[in-house]
Amino acid sequence: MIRGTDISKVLMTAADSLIAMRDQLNELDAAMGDGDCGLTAEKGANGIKTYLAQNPADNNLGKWLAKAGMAYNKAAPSTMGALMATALMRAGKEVMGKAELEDIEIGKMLKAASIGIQERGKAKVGDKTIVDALDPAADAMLAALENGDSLETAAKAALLAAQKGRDSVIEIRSMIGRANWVGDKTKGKVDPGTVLFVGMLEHILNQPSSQPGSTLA
Amino acid sequence: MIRGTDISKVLMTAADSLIAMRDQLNELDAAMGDGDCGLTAEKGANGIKTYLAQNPADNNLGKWLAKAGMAYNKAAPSTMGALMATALMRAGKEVMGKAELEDIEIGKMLKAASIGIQERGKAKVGDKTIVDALDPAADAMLAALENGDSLETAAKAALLAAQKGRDSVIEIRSMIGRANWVGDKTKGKVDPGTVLFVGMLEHILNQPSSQPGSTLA
Amino acid sequence: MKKIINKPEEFVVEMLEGLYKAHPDLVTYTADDLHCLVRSDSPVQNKVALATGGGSGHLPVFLGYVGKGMLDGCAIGDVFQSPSADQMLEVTKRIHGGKGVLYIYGNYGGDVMNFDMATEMAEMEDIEVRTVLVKDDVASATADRADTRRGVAGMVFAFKIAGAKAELGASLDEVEAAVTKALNNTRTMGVALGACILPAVGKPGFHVADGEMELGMGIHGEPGIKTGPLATADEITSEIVETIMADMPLAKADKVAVMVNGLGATPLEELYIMYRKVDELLAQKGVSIHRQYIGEYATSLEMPGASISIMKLDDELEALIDQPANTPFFTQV
Amino acid sequence: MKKIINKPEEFVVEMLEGLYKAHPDLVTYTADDLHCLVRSDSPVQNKVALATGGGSGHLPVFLGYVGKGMLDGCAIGDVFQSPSADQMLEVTKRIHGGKGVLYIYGNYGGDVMNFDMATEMAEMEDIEVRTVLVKDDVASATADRADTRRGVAGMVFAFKIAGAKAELGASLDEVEAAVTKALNNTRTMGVALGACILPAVGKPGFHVADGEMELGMGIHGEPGIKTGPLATADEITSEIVETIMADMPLAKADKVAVMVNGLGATPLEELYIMYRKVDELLAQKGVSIHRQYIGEYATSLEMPGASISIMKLDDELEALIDQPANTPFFTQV
Ligand SMILES: Nc1ncnc2c1ncn2[C@@H]1O[C@H](COP(=O)(O)OP(=O)(O)O)[C@@H](O)[C@H]1O
Ligand SMILES: Nc1ncnc2c1ncn2[C@@H]1O[C@H](COP(=O)(O)OP(=O)(O)O)[C@@H](O)[C@H]1O
Ligand SMILES: [Mg+2]
Ligand SMILES: [Mg+2]
Ligand SMILES: [Mg+2]
Ligand SMILES: [Mg+2]
Repeated sequence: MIRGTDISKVLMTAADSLIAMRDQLNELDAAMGDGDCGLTAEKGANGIKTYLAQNPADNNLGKWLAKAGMAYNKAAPSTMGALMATALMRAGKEVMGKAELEDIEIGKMLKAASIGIQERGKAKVGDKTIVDALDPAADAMLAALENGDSLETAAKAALLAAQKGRDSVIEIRSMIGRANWVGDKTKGKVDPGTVLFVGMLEHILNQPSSQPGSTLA
Repeated sequence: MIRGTDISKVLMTAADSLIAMRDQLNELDAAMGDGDCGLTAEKGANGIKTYLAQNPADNNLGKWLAKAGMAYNKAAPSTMGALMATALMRAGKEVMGKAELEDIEIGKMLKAASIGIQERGKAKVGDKTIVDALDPAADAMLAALENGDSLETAAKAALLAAQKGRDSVIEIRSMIGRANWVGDKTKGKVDPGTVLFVGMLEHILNQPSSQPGSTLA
Repeated sequence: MKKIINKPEEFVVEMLEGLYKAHPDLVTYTADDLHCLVRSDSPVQNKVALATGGGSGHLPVFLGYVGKGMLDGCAIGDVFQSPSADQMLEVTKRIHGGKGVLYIYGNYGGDVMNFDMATEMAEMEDIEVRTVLVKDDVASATADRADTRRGVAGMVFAFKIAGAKAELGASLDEVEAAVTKALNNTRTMGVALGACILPAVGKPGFHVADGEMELGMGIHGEPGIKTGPLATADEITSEIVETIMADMPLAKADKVAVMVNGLGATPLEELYIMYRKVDELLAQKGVSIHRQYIGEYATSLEMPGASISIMKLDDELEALIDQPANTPFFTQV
Repeated sequence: MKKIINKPEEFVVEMLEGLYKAHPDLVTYTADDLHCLVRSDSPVQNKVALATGGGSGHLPVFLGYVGKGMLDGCAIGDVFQSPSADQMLEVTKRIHGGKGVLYIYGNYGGDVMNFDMATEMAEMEDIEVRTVLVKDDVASATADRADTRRGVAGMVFAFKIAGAKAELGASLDEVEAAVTKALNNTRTMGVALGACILPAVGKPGFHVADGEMELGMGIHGEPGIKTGPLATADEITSEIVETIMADMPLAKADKVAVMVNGLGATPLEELYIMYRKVDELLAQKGVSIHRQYIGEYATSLEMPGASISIMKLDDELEALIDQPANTPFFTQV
């Protein structure tokens, strides 16, 4: 059984990883966006850390997660903030009213987050956004958990899928957001959103950071 | 007897000297004004050259000179342009209706120009302007001519007085115009207007150019 | 950094404090949040309420157009950052006068997502909300992908048309239709000659080399369609007007409204030099300029550069653009 | 050079061509000379006519204030150069409506001398001409030499007061008295953070080092009273307001009009940050701001910097500053 304190700890770790990736994300975003992806990630992370510190997980994990999402959005309302807020709200919706969770519910939450982000941002897989790392990760995790694998094994499968997803869109053109306006010059460049998601997962799972492009033949 | 063609030639030479002094005047003005003294002198000089080319001196030298002044003002309306226009108009007033001039009238014209400039610009001797070169020059010339000296001798006396006047105000503070706003920092700097007048006289009299400060002990 | 500021992180809040002190008769804020700006007399009952929002650093855009004959409220973000969905919701609740709320704002991801979240929340409170996105920047995408274009200075035309229509008592449907038509008829393109400095960063986030220009650059420094040596005012103006007319053909006897907009550091004198050429080019085509706006209407802090917007008018748009308006930054009599 | 221009020597003429094309209903020119700008409906009969003039590069100053409720005509010089006496005379002749002409302009040598020549010529044509010189820049000379001070943004207050008074039918004596009082009650001081680029020169004619500021610098780059490291908005504002109040004491219950004016490149946001502090400082003294103007009213091409003007009001000035006005660059309802 997974408890609120476990989730709170994971979210804290995730937030710390965003802060640690600040400069890297800014740099990637400067090459194909407006260079603020790290700044807004840091702001959002600090917002959620404050929320977590002030709000220990209560017996309704769903509502508690949705409010965490709003805290992230308030602190960093731009693209990534709206996406993160939506992700947390949709994940929360999956477990509304519950105080403890089964492993499988983690997989369902991740997939709900991915669908939420796609609905909110209107990006599909292949548009070269965070979705390209997140959605395959969610699918891999859910499949592994449905297969009876442990949470850790499933999470590692998710990470591998996320890394592959990140790398699979490096060569294509961004189709959405600011990067879309940069157009063909985005070909060959790494999408900061995918790096953000992979890096977060790596940090949570205590894995070494991988280089973008490392899974490519 | 001095004829219109003589005066026209002198004015042409004077205009050429202004054009030749452009950079020097700009530089001096940059140190204590807005750096355009040479530019406006050049503009005015070109204006008067065009006027002289299109308007040979007629039988009313007074009116012809006044119109030359207006041409200078139209071409370069700023401070020096207004002063030059006034000088030419006042000089013209001295000889209104005449076609030929006596030597003494040249002295009277120069003094009238000086008084005109002082009335127009409200600068007195000692305020550190062109007046400090022009007014003593006019006085010296008039005195020499009244004394029966030749025009050339009188003009050389005028030049000497102008050089001394220019140098006498180097160490004092500008009291008028843009240089006034620069304040005490103008002490020790050469006023571009005095250089302009001395340089013009030197050129007309075919004398070597003197260094500002050269007459000082 | 050539900036007159205090702490960079207080930039937006202090700007807003100055604004509320300067114009208490015209604007105020709601929900105890300076970022939620509304008309002082809001809600205006029985009028469609109009809201916008977006990042700071573009004055008079966005908040400067809140006032009689224009908008009712504006959610204000940090410099070049979207405001939050919460803030948009608060503005929406405060300005709603019973005839629905129309959101009009630029097509930027963060803004769209936050406004969409605000829309969902507002609907839960039984407020009908519609959205019209401004996508007037022809340089930001080719015609086949026009839907992904950015919103720039043309949004001021949208505010003006929507504001006038709402002021005349139109329904939400009618206001939405008028502003949609206005935007279908509006194209903008800009040129940047240099960058701007974000207060929090203290140095330019992008560069335009000295002696170079970037045609079609976005107001946050998004890349344009062409980088090259700085051309003359006439060449720049011709290229912009031609690009606009290739995307939105204009014919003899058409009437238009024109905006020549300074991005921040470009002197008004230069905008008039550009306008001179716009007038000449349109006259050559037999197109007449019914009304023109020349000045700073949508800026990027101290960016040197300008944009030209053209809105094709029909009888309805012509009548609406001529209506009076009065906001802290825009007065038309 | 980050400028959108064609030939530098055509800068002023092309700007004027754009202007006359944009505002034919409001302004036109006389004597076949674009530099002689007058109200389209001039001469206005039985009204004191108001003229100004000066160099270009300061839009909206000078010509931008010609219109109903403000001025009748303006002689326009080259960039930062006086127009000629001839041009001033032509404007004077065209706007004279039978009640005399008042010249209101900044205290710069070239302008003064040319306007004085124009006055002499106008008098020969039996037009009564008076002059009021604007000398509002406290930083340009100490109080004992106040008569040599420069005219800067405070001149807009003079235009507004004179325009309103003349519009109400006052005599030449009365208009002269009102604007003289307004100027006795007006002080301005500015700060420059950098230089501007003259089109004909192509590079700055003076320098303010990066990270430095020049307090009290004139609008053509005339030196100020203090060069030093760039201070915060609050520090700059405090120093300016204190310098003004040392020269023109303000007491509890005084009412003032305030102008926070951008010199060209400084974003509007920063002007509001300054205004916030002006409001706070005056409130501390019990002084109330009756009306405020925040924006670009008197510029120096693309100079980064700002100025603050304060005009102390009595009942007459308060009523006059509130009168409506409508010019191509200034609309007050
Ligand atoms: N519509 C969208 N849907 C999903 N993800 C998106 C979308 N737009 C942008 N992103 C992601 O957001 C990242 C940029 O985030 P950030 O820099 O915070 O946003 P902004 O574009 O507002 O500056 C991109 O790298 C991309 O992965
Ligand atoms: N009021 C005045 N009376 C006489 N001469 C003056 C006056 N003001 C300035 N000058 C002269 O004009 C010179 C500057 O000329 P110029 O640069 O053309 O004028 P501006 O001050 O308009 O830039 C000064 O060096 C000084 O000799
Ligand atoms: Mg961003
Ligand atoms: Mg970004
Ligand atoms: Mg000058
Ligand atoms: Mg000079």
